[in-house]
Amino acid sequence: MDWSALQLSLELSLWTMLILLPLGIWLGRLLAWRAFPGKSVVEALLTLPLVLPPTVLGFYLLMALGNRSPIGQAYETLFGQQLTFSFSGLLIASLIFNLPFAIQPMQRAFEAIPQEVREAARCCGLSPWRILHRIELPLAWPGILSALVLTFAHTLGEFGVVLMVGGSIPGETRTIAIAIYDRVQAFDNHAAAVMSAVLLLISLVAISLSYFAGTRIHREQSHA
Amino acid sequence: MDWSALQLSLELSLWTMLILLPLGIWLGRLLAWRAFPGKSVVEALLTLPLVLPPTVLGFYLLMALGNRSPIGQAYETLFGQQLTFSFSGLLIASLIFNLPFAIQPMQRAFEAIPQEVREAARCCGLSPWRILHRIELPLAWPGILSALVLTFAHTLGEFGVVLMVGGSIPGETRTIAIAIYDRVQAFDNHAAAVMSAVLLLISLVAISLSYFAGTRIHREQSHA
Amino acid sequence: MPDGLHLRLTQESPIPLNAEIACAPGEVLALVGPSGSGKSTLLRSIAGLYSPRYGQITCAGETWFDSTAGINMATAQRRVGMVFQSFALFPHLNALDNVAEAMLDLPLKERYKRARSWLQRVHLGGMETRLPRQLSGGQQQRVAVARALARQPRALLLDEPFSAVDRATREALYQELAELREELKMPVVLVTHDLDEATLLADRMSILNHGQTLQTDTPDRVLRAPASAEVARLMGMRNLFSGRVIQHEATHTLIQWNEWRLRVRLHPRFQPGDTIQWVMPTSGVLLMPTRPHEDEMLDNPIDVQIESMLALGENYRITLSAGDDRLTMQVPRYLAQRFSLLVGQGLPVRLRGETIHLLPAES
Amino acid sequence: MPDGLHLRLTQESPIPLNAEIACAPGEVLALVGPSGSGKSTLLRSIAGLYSPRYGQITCAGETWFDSTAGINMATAQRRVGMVFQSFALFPHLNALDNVAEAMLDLPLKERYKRARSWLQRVHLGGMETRLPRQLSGGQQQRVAVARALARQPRALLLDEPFSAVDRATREALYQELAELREELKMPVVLVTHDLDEATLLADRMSILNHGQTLQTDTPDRVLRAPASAEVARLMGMRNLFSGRVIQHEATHTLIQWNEWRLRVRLHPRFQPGDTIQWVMPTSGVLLMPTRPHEDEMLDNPIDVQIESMLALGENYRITLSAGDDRLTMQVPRYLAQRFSLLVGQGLPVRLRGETIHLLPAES
Amino acid sequence: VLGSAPAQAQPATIAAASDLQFALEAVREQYRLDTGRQVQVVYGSSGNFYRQIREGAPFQMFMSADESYVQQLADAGLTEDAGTLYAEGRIVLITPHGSVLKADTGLQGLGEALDNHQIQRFAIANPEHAPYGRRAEEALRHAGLWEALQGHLVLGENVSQAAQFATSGSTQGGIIAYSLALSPNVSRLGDYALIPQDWHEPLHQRMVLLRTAPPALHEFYAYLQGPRAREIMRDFGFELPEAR
Ligand SMILES: Nc1ncnc2c1ncn2[C@@H]1O[C@H](COP(=O)(O)OP(=O)(O)OP(=O)(O)O)[C@@H](O)[C@H]1O
Ligand SMILES: Nc1ncnc2c1ncn2[C@@H]1O[C@H](COP(=O)(O)OP(=O)(O)OP(=O)(O)O)[C@@H](O)[C@H]1O
Ligand SMILES: [Mg+2]
Ligand SMILES: [Mg+2]
Repeated sequence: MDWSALQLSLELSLWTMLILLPLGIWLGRLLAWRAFPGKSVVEALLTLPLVLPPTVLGFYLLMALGNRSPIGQAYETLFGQQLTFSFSGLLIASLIFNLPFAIQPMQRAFEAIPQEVREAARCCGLSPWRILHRIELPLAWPGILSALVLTFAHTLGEFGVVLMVGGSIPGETRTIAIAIYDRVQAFDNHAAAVMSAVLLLISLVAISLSYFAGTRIHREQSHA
Repeated sequence: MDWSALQLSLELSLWTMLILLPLGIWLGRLLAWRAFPGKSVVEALLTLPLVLPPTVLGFYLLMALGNRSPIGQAYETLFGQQLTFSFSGLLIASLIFNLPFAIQPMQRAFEAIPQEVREAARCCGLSPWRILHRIELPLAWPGILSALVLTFAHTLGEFGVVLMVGGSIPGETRTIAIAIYDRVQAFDNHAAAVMSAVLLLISLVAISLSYFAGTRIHREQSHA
Repeated sequence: MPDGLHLRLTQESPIPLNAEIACAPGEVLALVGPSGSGKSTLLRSIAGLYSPRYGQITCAGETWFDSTAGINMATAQRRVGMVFQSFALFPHLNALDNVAEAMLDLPLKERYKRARSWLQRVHLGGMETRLPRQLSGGQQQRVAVARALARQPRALLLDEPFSAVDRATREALYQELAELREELKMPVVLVTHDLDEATLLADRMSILNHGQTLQTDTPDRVLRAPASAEVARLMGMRNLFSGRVIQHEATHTLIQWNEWRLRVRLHPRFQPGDTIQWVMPTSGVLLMPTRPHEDEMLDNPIDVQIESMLALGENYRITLSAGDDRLTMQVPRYLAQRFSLLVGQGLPVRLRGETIHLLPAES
Repeated sequence: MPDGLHLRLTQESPIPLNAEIACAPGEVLALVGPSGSGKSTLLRSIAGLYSPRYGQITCAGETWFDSTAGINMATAQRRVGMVFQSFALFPHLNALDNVAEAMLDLPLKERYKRARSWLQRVHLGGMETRLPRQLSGGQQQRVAVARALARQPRALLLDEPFSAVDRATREALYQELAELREELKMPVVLVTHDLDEATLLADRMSILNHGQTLQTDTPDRVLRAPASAEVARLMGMRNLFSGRVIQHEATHTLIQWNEWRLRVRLHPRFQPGDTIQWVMPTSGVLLMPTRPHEDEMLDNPIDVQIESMLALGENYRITLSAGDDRLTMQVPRYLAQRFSLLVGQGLPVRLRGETIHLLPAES
Repeated sequence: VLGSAPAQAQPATIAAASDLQFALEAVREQYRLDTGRQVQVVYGSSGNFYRQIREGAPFQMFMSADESYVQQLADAGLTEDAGTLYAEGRIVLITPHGSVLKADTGLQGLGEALDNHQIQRFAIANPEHAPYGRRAEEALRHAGLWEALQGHLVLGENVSQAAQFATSGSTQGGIIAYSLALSPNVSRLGDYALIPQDWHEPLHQRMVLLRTAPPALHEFYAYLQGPRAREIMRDFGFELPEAR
């Protein structure tokens, strides 16, 4: 069992969730309540990272973020290290290919909040910030939870983009998905099965617990 | 441009959506309104296809559906042809790895339907079937649309599972994702870029249109 | 098995219920009770949307619910028309479709024709294509009423169906309801807080408190002779006082109240000396100066003082201090002006003993 | 700039508005009008939840909305307390939290202490931890009322705040509102369909129809002297008829109605010969046999026939056929019994000319 | 362009073609026993490594299954020299247990099975981009079976995947790397027969040190060309070029 790869994957998942959470909430709300021309196109654009094969997306990201790209060079000047083949690069890739899962469920969840409830919140004098965390987030919670869980699971499992952008460097960019893939490629079915089982089990427990706790939190919100 | 691969991908996407639509509606409603012990675990289980790297999932599916497996043998006896390396096998794999996207958004959408509205429908004497297609589906429509769009996009882009179960047989199991991947691997960046662009464009148009039409249908439902 | 709607339900929790109601075909039963007394829960039980722990519900000879026999007919089979307290319109369907949806057994054209005519009947002509969110509260409520009526139901369940509608429209709807009731001969259970509405529309009235049906009778009798002090209070009867029975005469009973002896209608069930409570409608208190009438032999003249005067529509609600108690009367504005009634002034009034009803003292 | 709340809004569509209201601090203004007349829309405009095309809204000297100056203050800044017609409770917060949420400017402990006391005041003690969906309709409405009041708002906007509450509780809430209004000295705009409620609670009353304010005056004056036949009809005044002015005397005006000449209070603004409409409250029609009084010189005895009798709480609503018109009167049950009133019988009544109000004929 | 300093904290890493994964692991182990030092190896597709190295991937040595990538990197000036040819790959026909097809060096069995319509699926790596796939195509063409196999071929992304296909039981056989077929995990699953070396272009495996290579890697680079490593490589099914 490659624990460091598992740890890396979990870290990557957590960071991805952590960053996509505010981003998804912001974009989800925007898309839920604003009507603007071309909204459908924006929504469609946000789905596109799913359309390209991951390795190909990874290839293009490698080009876009690599040493020779403006982004890569700017990053290197700023932080003194290269963006691709590093955890940061992995994270950026992970954010991009998880966008579709994060935004859509959150957008739907915000759309489902009755207008009157938001109006009542404004009439109660709640600040936009308070409305967000006290009214909107709890009400949109199931959708947000879905988004987070999908993001979590998908980040654990994704390897095409990660392999291309990260380069499978042990301890730094070699995720558990790549490790399992390698074992399968090496016909080491036993090790692959063990790793898969551990990964599935951990995911199952983590996701079950978050759904379980999630609905409980949601239900018992009010006793805060 | 490999048009036959594109056509195959579109067919695969359509079939996947077509089958996941009723399945997702059925499972989504079940999960939305039934409470049973271990529900969180079931929800988590439905997310697991995302957790394994696609190629690894594909490998296990190849084992599970192959000629030596009971499923594969049963299929062969029934239909006189083998399941793996065929469109049917591809479709089954596609259904499995798309489950998480299909079920979750639909479940959330059904959860958001106010209980009273469903009660009113029963009081109006609507049959369960009529309640479904006249009340629940239109109200859950945005979530269902999300699910379908994510499934569509993801099926177009997925290639790990598809390659493993399908074997990249031109005209039969070689999807556009595999074709683009192959072009990239063969350093034919130009062809890859053209194909990617075409795929992205088609997806963009298709998804934009379905969001656009989807919200309109939703809005104008009542003039039917 | 009897005709009409019969219900008997009991449970301890979460919502306490101990209710029994019956409603004949063509009858309107008003369900009256304070907020939270379980009125909506009863209607929901009848509709099959709520299943209490114990009890039976039958309608037109069919058993809809029987906890002992394990029967619980599906809502759709019960064929009830229900107006929800919160309307519960289909948010994505326009007014016309909302109503048409309740008539699926009719052919399409007929359905929409009737739906249109139903909307007319609830004064919503021209609003056919509006979605619920484009309608005002009262308009939504009327769509809900039209939807419930349109179904030609076997039982009509109305949960405060006119609460958001203005007076004039409401009267028109009363008319529709009255006609429909003649036409369809179904039991109608009407939840309302408006006693005028109850007396106007209902043949009988059931008083509910904490899930328990306390009294069921014609509105007139409930108002004249409430079964208990609790019912009297629930009916908003302000003139509820303690007293003692002195003796029974041939035509009346004599009771002691503060310093007064009141002649009240004969209540032989109480013994002289019994402590009782008595209750009287505000209309039982009259200003003194009218010509004596043969039916006024039970009138009890007493002297009281005006404590407060409250304008209330075309009347004044006048609170009078009578000994330690507070008596309430209702006086038309013109009479109040004619007699120049003023707060603080002494006033001779008559208590109409005929309207005085004796009740057992509360334990 | 004046104190209190001032509003003047106009637009053509989608919701026609042509309204002007003013409400002083501590004043209760009742907004009365038929369903769909735009009452909720006006409240929503005041709260900043709806922005009409043209107009101004000012409160306590602050401009909240001005279409010409492009001012549109955010709802949260306007500090209004609002009871929504559909309650709009926060579905995931319990009753206590719902109320506490409106008092964020207070420290946590104080907030919950007050929220608890507010729930007590609306008779919901013990329901603190219930979620909205675990409350009955009336209980939810009271949480909404508590939430609006708790805010110590600069303007209180109540959209039929008592519609789902029973009589007894409602009276208690009236009391709370009256006290609060003394305490806080804020303008209160109250939408209601209940004229009794309006007269009881409101200092002035604004009649709205199709988005247009038709008359604003004390409830008493609106009822006695509606500005137009439209207002009279909206007030549910059934006795609205056509007539002609014959002449003005020193103390009264003489009008012709069907075969009768009626003495009515002086209306010098009409010319003899003018066709007019006249209106009279149902309490203006009296049974004949009472002793003549000095103020009865304007009484007009006429002979009519009883067409129908409708029980209505403690009264009968009696429709009388008078020539081609239908006259409505309200008679207490005991009087109806005393005079053995029966449908079809002839009846001498008096029309109190003092209560008769003349209106220009409708074009 | 010199590799920047801060990235050097990590151990030296070799990017190696997947077909080396058994042989090279054995060499690494021997190296560790012999010298007490370790190197880190990442296995993958040579094409991807090429691309990643062009984009600045932190690999210090590249062992390619296709020497053209090494040449291109050398042309781009990213390597120390033109590299060394260290092995040559062989391909085998592999048939899973229970297959109608028997593994034979001359591929006659495959021809007969094709004639008898007994071949449903036959696995090779994708000739478009996988070196072993290209060689498999050449061999099949040489045997005159290529046309007949059209419609039956399933294409692996790389040779490992082709081997998975070939041994899964869902195909009647396939052509894969000899080095893979020799590994116990694969040989368990079927029978194989070497395909004559002259039926296809040689599979030159070339390795090269990148400019960023630390001294430690130079040592390993040399070790790979030494006798012990060469012996191991040969045991794992590689033909070896003449020793320098
Ligand atoms: N889910 C629940 N759990 C516990 N108690 C509930 C639940 N739902 C309702 N109740 C309680 O049951 C009682 C009866 O509610 P119901 O809605 O039947 O009252 P109601 O008579 O219709 O009142 P209203 O006139 O205010 O609508 C109320 O006291 C309410 O608080
Ligand atoms: N979104 C909308 N689009 C068009 N018309 C609307 C919309 N919302 C409301 N209306 C119309 O505006 C009018 C005023 O609505 P409003 O809710 O203010 O009425 P209201 O006086 O509060 O009525 P009620 O007493 O029934 O609540 C109604 O006729 C309604 O149909
Ligand atoms: Mg209720
Ligand atoms: Mg309204």
